[in-house]
Amino acid sequence: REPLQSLGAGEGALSIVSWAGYIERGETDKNFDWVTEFEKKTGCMVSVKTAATSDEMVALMNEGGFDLVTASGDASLRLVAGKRVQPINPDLIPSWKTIDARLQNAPWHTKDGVHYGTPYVWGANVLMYNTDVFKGEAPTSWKVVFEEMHLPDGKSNKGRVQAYDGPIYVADAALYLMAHKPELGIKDPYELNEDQYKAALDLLRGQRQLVGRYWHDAMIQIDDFKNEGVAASGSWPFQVNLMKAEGAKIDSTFPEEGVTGWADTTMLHVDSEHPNCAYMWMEHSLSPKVQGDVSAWFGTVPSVPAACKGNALYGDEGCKTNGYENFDKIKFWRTPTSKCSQGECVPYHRWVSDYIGVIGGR
Amino acid sequence: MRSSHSQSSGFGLKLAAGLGLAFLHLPILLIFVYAFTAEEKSFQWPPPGFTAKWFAVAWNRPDIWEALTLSVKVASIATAIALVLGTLAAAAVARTRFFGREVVSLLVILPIALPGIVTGIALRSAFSMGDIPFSFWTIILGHTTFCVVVVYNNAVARFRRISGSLIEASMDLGADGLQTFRHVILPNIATALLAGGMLAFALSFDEVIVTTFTAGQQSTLPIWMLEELIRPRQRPVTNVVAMVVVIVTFLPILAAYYMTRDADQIAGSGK
Amino acid sequence: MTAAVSFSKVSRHFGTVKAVDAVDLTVAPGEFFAMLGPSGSGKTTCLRLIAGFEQPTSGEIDIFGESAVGVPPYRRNVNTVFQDYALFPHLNILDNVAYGLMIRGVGRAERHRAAEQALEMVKLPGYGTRKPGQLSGGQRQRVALARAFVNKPKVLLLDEPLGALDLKLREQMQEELKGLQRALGITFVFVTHDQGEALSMADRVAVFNDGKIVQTGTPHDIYNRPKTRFVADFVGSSNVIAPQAMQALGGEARWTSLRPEAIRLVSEGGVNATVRSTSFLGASTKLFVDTAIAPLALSLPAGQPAPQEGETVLIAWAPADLHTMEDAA
Amino acid sequence: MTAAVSFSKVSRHFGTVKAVDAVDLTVAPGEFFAMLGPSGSGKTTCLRLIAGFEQPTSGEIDIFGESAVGVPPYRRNVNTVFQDYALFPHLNILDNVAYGLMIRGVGRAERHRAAEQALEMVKLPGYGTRKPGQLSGGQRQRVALARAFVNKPKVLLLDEPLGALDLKLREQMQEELKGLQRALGITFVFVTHDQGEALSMADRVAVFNDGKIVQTGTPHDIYNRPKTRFVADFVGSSNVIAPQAMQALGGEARWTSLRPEAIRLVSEGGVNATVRSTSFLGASTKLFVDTAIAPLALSLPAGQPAPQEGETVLIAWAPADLHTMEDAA
Amino acid sequence: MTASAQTAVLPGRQGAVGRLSDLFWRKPGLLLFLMLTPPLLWLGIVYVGSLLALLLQSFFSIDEFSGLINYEFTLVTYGQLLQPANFDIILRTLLMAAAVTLASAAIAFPIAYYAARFAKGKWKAVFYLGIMLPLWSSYLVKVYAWKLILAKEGILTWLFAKLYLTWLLDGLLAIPVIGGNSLSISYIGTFIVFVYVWLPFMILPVQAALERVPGNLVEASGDLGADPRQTFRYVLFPLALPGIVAGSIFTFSLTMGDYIIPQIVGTSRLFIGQAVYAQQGTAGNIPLAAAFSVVPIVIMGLYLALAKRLGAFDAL
Ligand SMILES: Nc1ncnc2c1ncn2[C@@H]1O[C@H](COP(=O)(O)OP(=O)(O)OP(=O)(O)O)[C@@H](O)[C@H]1O
Ligand SMILES: Nc1ncnc2c1ncn2[C@@H]1O[C@H](COP(=O)(O)OP(=O)(O)OP(=O)(O)O)[C@@H](O)[C@H]1O
Ligand SMILES: [Mg+2]
Ligand SMILES: [Mg+2]
Repeated sequence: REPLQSLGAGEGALSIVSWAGYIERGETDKNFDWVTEFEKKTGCMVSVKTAATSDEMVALMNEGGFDLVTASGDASLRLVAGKRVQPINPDLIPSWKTIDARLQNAPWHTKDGVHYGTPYVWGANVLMYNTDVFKGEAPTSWKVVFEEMHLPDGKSNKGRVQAYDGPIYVADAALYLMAHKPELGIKDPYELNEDQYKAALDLLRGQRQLVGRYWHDAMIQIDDFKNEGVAASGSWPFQVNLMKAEGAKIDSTFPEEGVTGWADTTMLHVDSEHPNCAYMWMEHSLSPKVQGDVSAWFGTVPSVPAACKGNALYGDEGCKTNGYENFDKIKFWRTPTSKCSQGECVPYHRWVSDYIGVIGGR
Repeated sequence: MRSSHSQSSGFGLKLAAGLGLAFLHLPILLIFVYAFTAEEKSFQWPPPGFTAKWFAVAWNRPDIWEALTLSVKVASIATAIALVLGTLAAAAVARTRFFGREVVSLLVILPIALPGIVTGIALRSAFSMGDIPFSFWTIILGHTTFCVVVVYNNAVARFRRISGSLIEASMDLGADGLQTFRHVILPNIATALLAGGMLAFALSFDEVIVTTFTAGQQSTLPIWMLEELIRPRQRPVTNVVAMVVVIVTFLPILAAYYMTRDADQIAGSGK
Repeated sequence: MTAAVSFSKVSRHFGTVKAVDAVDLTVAPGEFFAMLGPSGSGKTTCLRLIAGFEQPTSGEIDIFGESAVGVPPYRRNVNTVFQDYALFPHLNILDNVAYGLMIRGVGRAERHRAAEQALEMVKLPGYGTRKPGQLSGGQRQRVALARAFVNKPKVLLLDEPLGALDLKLREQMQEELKGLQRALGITFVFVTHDQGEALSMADRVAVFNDGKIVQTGTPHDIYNRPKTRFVADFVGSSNVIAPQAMQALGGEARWTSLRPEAIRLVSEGGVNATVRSTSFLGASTKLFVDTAIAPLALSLPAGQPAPQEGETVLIAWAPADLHTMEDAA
Repeated sequence: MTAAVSFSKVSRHFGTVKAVDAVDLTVAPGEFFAMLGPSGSGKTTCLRLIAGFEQPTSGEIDIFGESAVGVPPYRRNVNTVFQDYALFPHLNILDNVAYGLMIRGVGRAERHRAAEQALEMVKLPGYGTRKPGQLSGGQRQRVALARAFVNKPKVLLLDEPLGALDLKLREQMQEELKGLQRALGITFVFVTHDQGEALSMADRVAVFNDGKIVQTGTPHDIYNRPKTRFVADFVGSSNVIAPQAMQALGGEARWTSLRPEAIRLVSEGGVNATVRSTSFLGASTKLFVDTAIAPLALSLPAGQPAPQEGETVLIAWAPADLHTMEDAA
Repeated sequence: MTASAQTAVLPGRQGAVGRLSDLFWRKPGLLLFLMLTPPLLWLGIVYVGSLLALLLQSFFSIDEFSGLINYEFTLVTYGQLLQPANFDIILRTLLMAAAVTLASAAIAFPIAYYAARFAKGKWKAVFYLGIMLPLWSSYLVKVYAWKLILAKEGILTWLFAKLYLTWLLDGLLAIPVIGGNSLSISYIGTFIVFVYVWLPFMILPVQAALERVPGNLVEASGDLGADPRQTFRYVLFPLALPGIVAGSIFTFSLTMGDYIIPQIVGTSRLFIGQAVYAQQGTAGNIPLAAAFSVVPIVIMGLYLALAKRLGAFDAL
């Protein structure tokens, strides 16, 4: 399918599949609203369907009926391969030039030189911890969530750490092994051969003994930190910011092993019924104001460097705190495929079923 | 039943029944308490403070009203259709013997005997196979399917209790089939239909599982609550809504109880 | 004059069960006609055929000369008082009684007036606002009656309307029913399994057995001149004497019936009998005696001293009380 | 000899309703004792007091000399045959009958043997594997009986056990019951509202009214020497003649009863009477006549020709048949 | 009284309605057919049709990478059900459903028994409301309330601490497998919430069954020498059994299909409902979801056959 060659009038409506908190119209906090203005400007009325995992996004897009999706790297290429999204024409998006150079040709939205969407925002899966338990001292390693040990408050970490309830978390284990078991030769946590994969699963099985409940959804994780005595977990800056704002004794850190992360792309459905509105939104989404506001709300890093300066909500320190400079340390989510630089790797569907098994105690 | 000494209950039974009822209600009390909590996003015990502001907040949130309206509409229409279908099936099964009676009663029970998620994905995959877009009517379709059974059960029990000679008596007195239905059958099953209808309404009004699969992008009240609880903006608002629903439905439930109870006594004494 | 109800060779079979089997029957207008017979003999089915709830398998039913074939119950000018009354539980007494009139489109005020009158007739004035559940059995029965005759049907069918009442109430209702029938002049067809009731109330009685009518006649006929052993035994409790026994007694060698109250104790010249048991019934005492030929039951009027069990007595009867019957059982 | 059951000043009040009111009562061992009375007169409540389902509000109940106060039903050696049988629908007939034995821990084989025997006794051998729903009313009644007496209780309580049966079956069951009682020698306490049943079956009868016992005595006593107007009227249907009327007839100025069957038609020298109505009852014909002093009912034996309605007749009775009563109603 | 109609056969109602009534009277089969058509169309065609459509899907497979369905007949998907991880899910769910059903029956019985046999007048209404109101209050909000009750720093912990019973709670949580770090993160917690949420669905049919037991059967049993406990064991319980079975149809099937409770209160180990939900909703693997849902269909099929034998349908 050929990308759109010229922009027409808006179709009056636009529906977007997005992560929670990515598309706000001021309902939660009046200050965070980047939809109302767009609707006023273009006449495209926006409806949003939130999804909790990348897999859910893929399922929703397969089902159809949406125009845009804010897909992370572990979903984007699947969408391209499944022909659920269409190439876009950057010429119709004036702000394309302002995008961070590191992201313009990122592999998770570019295939054979063709772009399948505009970068939205990116961020890292940080290590969130309870400052009381850690006595103000940030943990330096992911070890606190992977191996049984005594935390600084003198008690075991057993039952007091969490891990993400999504198969992509296998990559976090691989990342940890990359640092602690160099003999496995892991180069990329998303490209694992059988041995490397088995080692990662073993690590995760050990972790199962420590984890009471895996976190699936951001708010339940917040509840768990508040009510269940959880001391440390991989998390999103979103939860960290929210809890800090409520005055909880919570902070986050980038451990020495590095972190995984996500870089999200606004992608256009192959059967989009409102392509003109969609292009208008992509343009809108790249404005420094929107980029800064989203980043402030969710704790992400904007894809447009201009947003790092002068956004009232994000502040001038926002980019730094959220890891603008750590771009190279972040292993962005990608869908593992069997064809990889090592030759043969374990594909994603095995990650899915094996991770269910690990959580189930297998 | 006569009351006398051998009929009085033991202390153990009283205790067990009392504890059971308490078990049913403690969480509801908690819902009420947390409708007034000063916390906003997630709850802690004990609540740090109390406020009544959530009522005003809930009142002013248009999304609640939208979800509520949709839920009421869905539940009303689903109940109405279920009333018609359930009554027809019950009348056919209770009043006549025909080949396949068993099949009908099994069919009616099936949607509630199979887990909701099965019903949900079955309908969803049928919609997608038939290229039926999600709409108000797809929700209704799902809800009616499992509402029929409660109406059916209530109606069938009542039909069995209406003495067959009532219908003959009516015909004997000159009423033809439709007049008999209008003047004798309908008034006699009315309270059973009311009870069944209320239960059906309640089921539909609180249904998440099937709805998730048949609603597409629309949110009924429970779907709204699910979104709200998973990604809270103001969590006490969900408690306010839940509490108001309980309070608002209290009187109709009580009324239905007294109405159906009287009817049962009369129908029972018809010999 | 055309018959109120006439059956000609009417049968109603349910599968292999011949509930009513080739019955011929004529009920005269204004008559009080009773159907008597054991359980399952087809009485109710006959009534239901007249009312139109059942259709005959074969045969022809006429009501006042008009064929009833294919006429639904709601178009027959015939009303039924059901055994279980079948009052509408959701309507009050007045509306129950006025139901038939309402269906015919009679206005509210008028039909309520008529219903009030009917209630007065059954001695329940002022009960109109109660619900059926608040009445006693006898009262309900009377309401059912009022509900039926307020429509002035040409035939009123009553299916064991007194079955559920206790003795005192029953006797009282029997008199009231009889009085009403006389007053209204409606044809009554009355089903009962109680011979006393049939005999004391009816102008004519039909005795049913096994889907067939065994005998039709006045109460006197039925009681005193039973046509078959079945009737003799069922209506009252006759001594049925076999042909051989009759011969031994010097009579005709035929099945013969002898009513217990026709046997007397005599001091001489009678038949020798030993008392097996006695049963005090108040107004009379029943004696079961063994004779050389056959065991017999006899009924002694009150006041006469009853012999003891085991005693030997002499018994006698008038030859006129011996009644010979058809051979069929 | 200790009484099987004795009540001394026993009352059972429900709120303001005095269901049983200061009743004194003695039932002798092995006796067939009937309780007779109109609906609501407290018969069932009395039985329930004996069985232990009710506790007396005041007074003392002894069963074979032992006080029954505070003894729960399951520890009384008394069994009940319920009016509606109360068979356990989930158990088959054999297990129903064996229930009491099972509760006492009798082994399976033994209790089934005993139950089989009991079923034979009530003429239902081989019915053990059926469920109660598959039996007719009369059969169920017999199962209820077997279930009760298989436990060899000292007292068997029967609450209108024949109420639901039709006449023929009822007469047959009456004989069987009486036979069983003689064979087993158990004390029977039998509730009925049918005077015929009470008179013909019982050794002694207690007549209830309004929670009180009005008269206790043998059937003959009760029938022929009613103590009060209520008894005279309830047991059979006596003519009750008021004191003034008696005086006018030249008798003693007291309430007097006169049985209908004691009145004869005479050709001369009797009292003038006009026939109001007649009712053919088979074994007799009932005549309602008006006299100058009071309306009277009389019963003519069968065979005697009955006068027509409106005819004037002469009636007479023997002075010995006039029975004076207490003033109380 | 009104003038009596003179004919023995009255004219019927005029017009289409009257003719229709006559037609129905003459042809009851037609009426029956018309009555049955709408419900049978709805349930027989729409619902059963959908189930069959679902069944059909379970014979397809999915392209693992793109998530698109491969419309070719295969049994591969059923093979996946037998993988240890998936088999665990099925077993876990069945055990939980069975436990929940038994516990619901145990808790429901005294309530239903008291409500059916002893509660009178006002108390009867209280019981009725007490059972119906929880049905009317939002399922989701109740479940979230339980999360707070069961949390490590939640109400139960607080209550046990106040009562100096913390040792009891700790002991409970120390039980292997069903215990855990806190009630809300353990099978015990999931179990409690399941029981709570489905309890009214057990009480109602049991109460109805008990109400149908004639009072004099209880007296008859006492009369024959059975003390109250024996009466319960030999008379009441067997007669209430169809009601319990009817209730268990609900509790069993509802537990088997729920995916919300175990996610909110539990150990992250999946149940069938979650697996179906995850496979179809988040993973888009409709064939596997369909295969998974065949499991409850088969189980409930067997269950219903058994229930029917016990006469539970009439007790629903
Ligand atoms: N709808 C029916 N289907 C099958 N058999 C029937 C039906 N109605 C009646 N019967 C059978 O027909 C026979 C006659 O029944 P009917 O009710 O007329 O008897 P009955 O004389 O009224 O008896 P009862 O005194 O017991 O009321 C019985 O054997 C009965 O079982
Ligand atoms: N549990 C009760 N509560 C209140 N009143 C009762 C109760 N049981 C019986 N009564 C009343 O006590 C009186 C006597 O009742 P009982 O059942 O003993 O009469 P009965 O002689 O057996 O009458 P029937 O012949 O109608 O069975 C009646 O007025 C009845 O209404
Ligand atoms: Mg009959
Ligand atoms: Mg009684």
